[in-house]
Amino acid sequence: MTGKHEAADVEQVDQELNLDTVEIAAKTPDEVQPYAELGLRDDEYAKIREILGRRPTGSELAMYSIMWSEHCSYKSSKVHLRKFGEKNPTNTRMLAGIGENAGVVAITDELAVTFKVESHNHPSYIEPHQGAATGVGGIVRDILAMGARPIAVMDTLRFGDAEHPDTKRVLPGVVSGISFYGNCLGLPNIGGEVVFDASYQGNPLVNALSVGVLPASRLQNKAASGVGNVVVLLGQKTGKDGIGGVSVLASATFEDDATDNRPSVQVGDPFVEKLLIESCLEMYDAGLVVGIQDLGGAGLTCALSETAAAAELGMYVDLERVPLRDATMEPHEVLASESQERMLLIVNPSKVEDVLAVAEKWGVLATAIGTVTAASPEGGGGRLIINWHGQTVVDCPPGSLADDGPVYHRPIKEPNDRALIAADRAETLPRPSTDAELRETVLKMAATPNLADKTWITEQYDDMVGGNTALSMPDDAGVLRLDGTGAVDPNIGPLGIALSTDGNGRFARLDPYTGAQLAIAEAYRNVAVTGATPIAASDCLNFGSPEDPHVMWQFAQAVEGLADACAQLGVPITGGNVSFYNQTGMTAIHPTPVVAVLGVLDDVRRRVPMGFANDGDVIILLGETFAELSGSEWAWSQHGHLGGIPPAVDLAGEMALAAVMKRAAEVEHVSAAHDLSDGGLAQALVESVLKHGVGARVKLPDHADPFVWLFAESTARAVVCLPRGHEVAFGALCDEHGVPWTPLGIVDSTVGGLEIVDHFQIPTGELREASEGTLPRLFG
Amino acid sequence: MTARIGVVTFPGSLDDRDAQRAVRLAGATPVPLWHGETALRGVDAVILPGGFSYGDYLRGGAIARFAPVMETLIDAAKGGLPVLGICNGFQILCESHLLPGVLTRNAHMRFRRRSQRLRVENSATAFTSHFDPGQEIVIPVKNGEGRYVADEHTLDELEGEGRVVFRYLDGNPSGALRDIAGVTNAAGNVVGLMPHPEHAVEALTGASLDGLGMFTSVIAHLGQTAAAGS
Amino acid sequence: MARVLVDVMLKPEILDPQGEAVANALPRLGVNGITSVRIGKRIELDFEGEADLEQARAVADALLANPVIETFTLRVDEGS
Amino acid sequence: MARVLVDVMLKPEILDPQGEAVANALPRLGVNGITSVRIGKRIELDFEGEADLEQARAVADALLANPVIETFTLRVDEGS
Ligand SMILES: Nc1ncnc2c1ncn2[C@@H]1O[C@H](COP(=O)(O)OP(=O)(O)O)[C@@H](O)[C@H]1O
Ligand SMILES: [Mg+2]
Repeated sequence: MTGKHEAADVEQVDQELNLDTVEIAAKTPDEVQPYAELGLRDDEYAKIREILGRRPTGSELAMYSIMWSEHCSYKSSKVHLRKFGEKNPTNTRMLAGIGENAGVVAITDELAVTFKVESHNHPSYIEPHQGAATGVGGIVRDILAMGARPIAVMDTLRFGDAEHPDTKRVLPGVVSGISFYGNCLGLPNIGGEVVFDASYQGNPLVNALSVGVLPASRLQNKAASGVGNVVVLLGQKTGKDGIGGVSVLASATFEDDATDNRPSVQVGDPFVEKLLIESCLEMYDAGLVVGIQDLGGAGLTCALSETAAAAELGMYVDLERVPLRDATMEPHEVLASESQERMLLIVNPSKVEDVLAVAEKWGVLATAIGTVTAASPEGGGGRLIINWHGQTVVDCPPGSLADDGPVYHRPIKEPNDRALIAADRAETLPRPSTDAELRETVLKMAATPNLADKTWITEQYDDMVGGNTALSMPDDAGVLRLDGTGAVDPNIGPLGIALSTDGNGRFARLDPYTGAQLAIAEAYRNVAVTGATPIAASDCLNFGSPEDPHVMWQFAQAVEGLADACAQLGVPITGGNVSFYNQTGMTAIHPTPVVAVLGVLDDVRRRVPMGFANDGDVIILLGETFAELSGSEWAWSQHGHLGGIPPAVDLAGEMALAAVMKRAAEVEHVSAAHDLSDGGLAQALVESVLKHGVGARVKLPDHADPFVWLFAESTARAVVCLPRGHEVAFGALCDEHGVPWTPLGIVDSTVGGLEIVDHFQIPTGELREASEGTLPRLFG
Repeated sequence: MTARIGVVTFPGSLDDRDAQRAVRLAGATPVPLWHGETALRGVDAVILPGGFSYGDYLRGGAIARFAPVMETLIDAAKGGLPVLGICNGFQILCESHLLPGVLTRNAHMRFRRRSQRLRVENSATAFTSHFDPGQEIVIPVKNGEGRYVADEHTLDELEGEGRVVFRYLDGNPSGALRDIAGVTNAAGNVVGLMPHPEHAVEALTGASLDGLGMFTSVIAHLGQTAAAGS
Repeated sequence: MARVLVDVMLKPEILDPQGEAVANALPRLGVNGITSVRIGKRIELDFEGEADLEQARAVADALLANPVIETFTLRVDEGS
Repeated sequence: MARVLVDVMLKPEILDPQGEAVANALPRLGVNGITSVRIGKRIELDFEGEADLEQARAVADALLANPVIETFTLRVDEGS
């Protein structure tokens, strides 16, 4: 130990020599600072000087550069995201909305649910396993910060071409990272998406969702309120993780040695996160915390400034008290570090001892690092003062970091090839004409990486830990029982929630407004077919560079489309995430708005699963089929074609379908249901047969064009199974809600596969081989 | 008096509440036990649940073995207390030498979850008396280090003494030697298995109800020993 | 400060899937001269003062290696 | 036959959860003198004929170590 101490002392002397303090900053106004390298523009740097009335210290410069970055300040997206607030339907369920760590919706008077999607795209490309793992860890802490026990995760993934060698590096790493972190945390993974498209080759998307449940009375707040309250850092020691751009500061201050090669990769430890969850929950229940904030992007910088700003008070921090993994760290590094598994707590002084005791019980580090201080008498909140071994390195208004970042009105330009793209319709492509060709197409489509069975991925996820998973992969939505509800009256089952995430970059590429609406429509439909009532949404908007006016146009359109759809569906956006700069060189990814929809089930026992199971069940198609093939999986996988106009959005139709499904589930008219989306009816039938290996005999209506009926991707449709004898009542229900319905056939195990009467038959084995062979062949 | 069945929570235990729920559904009283305490609170049997105790970074169960609760538990198990180790619990039992062998990384190196058919090879242990000999059951398996390994001599001995309790059917999910899914000690009071019976106890959440038999078996076993003792 | 290095390797008869996976990938890298790859653990134990080999051995024996499948060797790291 | 040994360790600034977990467990084994534990990989590459260090380095670079978070060293095993 002595050796270590000596080393640290030497370091410290070094650091003091180089330490840039407020005092020094005031005396050296002309010091040249690397603000441009840190991503700040001239006017932004000037504004910082104006706020401070002097040049910033190195630590302050680091903090402003991070907090005013696109990622933290939403400077390019802010003006657009306001639409969500403006257009969100009024909703009495919403207990916390956009701007909080995650949105919270009331399920009953006592119980609430919180959920959010977030991206971890860039880290997952650099280091797939750790990048994806820490993506899960980060979103789970957001949920925890709201006072909730996290109860599940989901993952929405986009990779480059399935055959590309780099996809073989990225996909297995991403999947193992999600699997590792979520499984070790004890959170069931209840669904997600995997899509392959060359547009994501150099920039895969890893969007993670977490959902949690809390007694409404336990809702937590991030405000550092109460002058004199103690600021406690809980969790992992702080290391040089993810410091990234801020290392510029070090190299500007020091010689350029030893400081390069700084990892921008964070390494996650789900075991510590599990302990963090348990200790936070114990503290909430004992009423020990006044405020709490997770440490994610921008680490302490973000947590300190946001908690202080939210309370409009000040904060004083002795930064050297932060437990470090690396004694040589400088204050700006401590402030910028993105070390994982940390939370910031605001604690009444009388409760500090109890907080430390709970942390000790779970074996988590807890350290008091500061106090909440009063607001300035002249108003405008307090000061954030950070000391390092007795010297002040930061003295600024916390609101200037957290709230008053730059706001850009980026130029927007509608691409001028829109008419051309719209005219390049897939509806005119050559189609399979014979029955043999139709049969072949069904098989070829079932085997495409996008439609193929995803078990190679999903079997790496624990979907059952916690014992409340009522539906998961490959069902349309994940469904969870809310533990401890509904036990009193045996006629009233426990409550349930349903969640689905969806997005279609091809549709959004063709038309971002419509594409965003189609994303929420699909997620809504996936939730609805389980019998749940959709009540809220969260979104993750993945786009290219906001500096590209065409991308900005896509973004603005997508937000507008999503906000309009939410208003019509009566489902508010409760929170989300924007990820820009998803591109390789000058080429942006397909605009990819991903939407998660949350639904509730009054009795989770009535949830409707996917798949043919019972011989003799009648199969019915809900909704209308049009010759809509542009942007479809058929056009893309069979012709490499992307053009035309995506399928029409029919939100009224989606709502009617949801109403039918909810009622039918309640009275047990339906035994199974599956929404129609990518690959159309053909794919839905294939998946329904493969679920239990029970076959079906399907007869398309006489007037139907079999190709269009099998492969069009018209919206607001689902296939449902009815136990025999329920047809009349169910038909009446559909008529009542104006949902078109078409009897298609029956579930019949003697068929031994899928029979499209008068056209073709495919044995289960052949379907299975097509669907289940693809991913193992590609990834081992 | 209903049976009191302890469920140990280690830091990193994950399926502990699930095991408690299964105990309750089977008709006994679950008693939470804490890794840091040596007291077994007078329980009649103990379950070591699934999860990743202490993160399981070195080898599954290697660190948990040194938890204070294990000191008393190892002695109690040697004295005849029924102990069931599920998944991580099985790993802990092997690392504690209450059961022979060890669980290594799956041969395909991935975490794998699926519904698994098993054959009950020994229905005479404290946890399997409610099954018929040779009965086939379906319960889920989910692990990354579930490949049972022991030397040939030990394996032969286990087979010879009928101490292989569960065997995988329809494909071995991990590459476990001789398709072994679970084993018991010579006395039949300590049983470990990789699959998760506590996740096959409710129609809402499980693919079957086959797991319940393990919990009702031990309750019956405790009833018998109590009757014999009085 | 002194450092003890503990190398933990799987016994030769125990399947090493990780090593096999690497070995199988070698031809794709154009490497053909390697006949076998075995992957074990290298553990660095840093002691406060003098290296205590006996203590290190006890730790390796009880915790770091499982004798059913692994063997270990240890040595003081002269470099440190 | 010749053997090349490759040691792959996490870069010092990278969190090593495995090592931390072991270090935290040591007091329960009655061991108190160890201040830090780091766990990496030890890999044995067996060559048909002569050891080819250049080839071993290429393999380590491509397959054995993840350059984003790990470093490696290699040497010919004199013992073999
Ligand atoms: N990355 C993933 N993680 C978890 N579940 C996934 C993932 N990808 C797909 N799934 C699951 O596989 C099933 C099929 O996915 P998909 O065909 O995309 O569903 P849909 O088209 O109905 O949205 C769904 O249950 C989905 O939740
Ligand atoms: Mg679906």
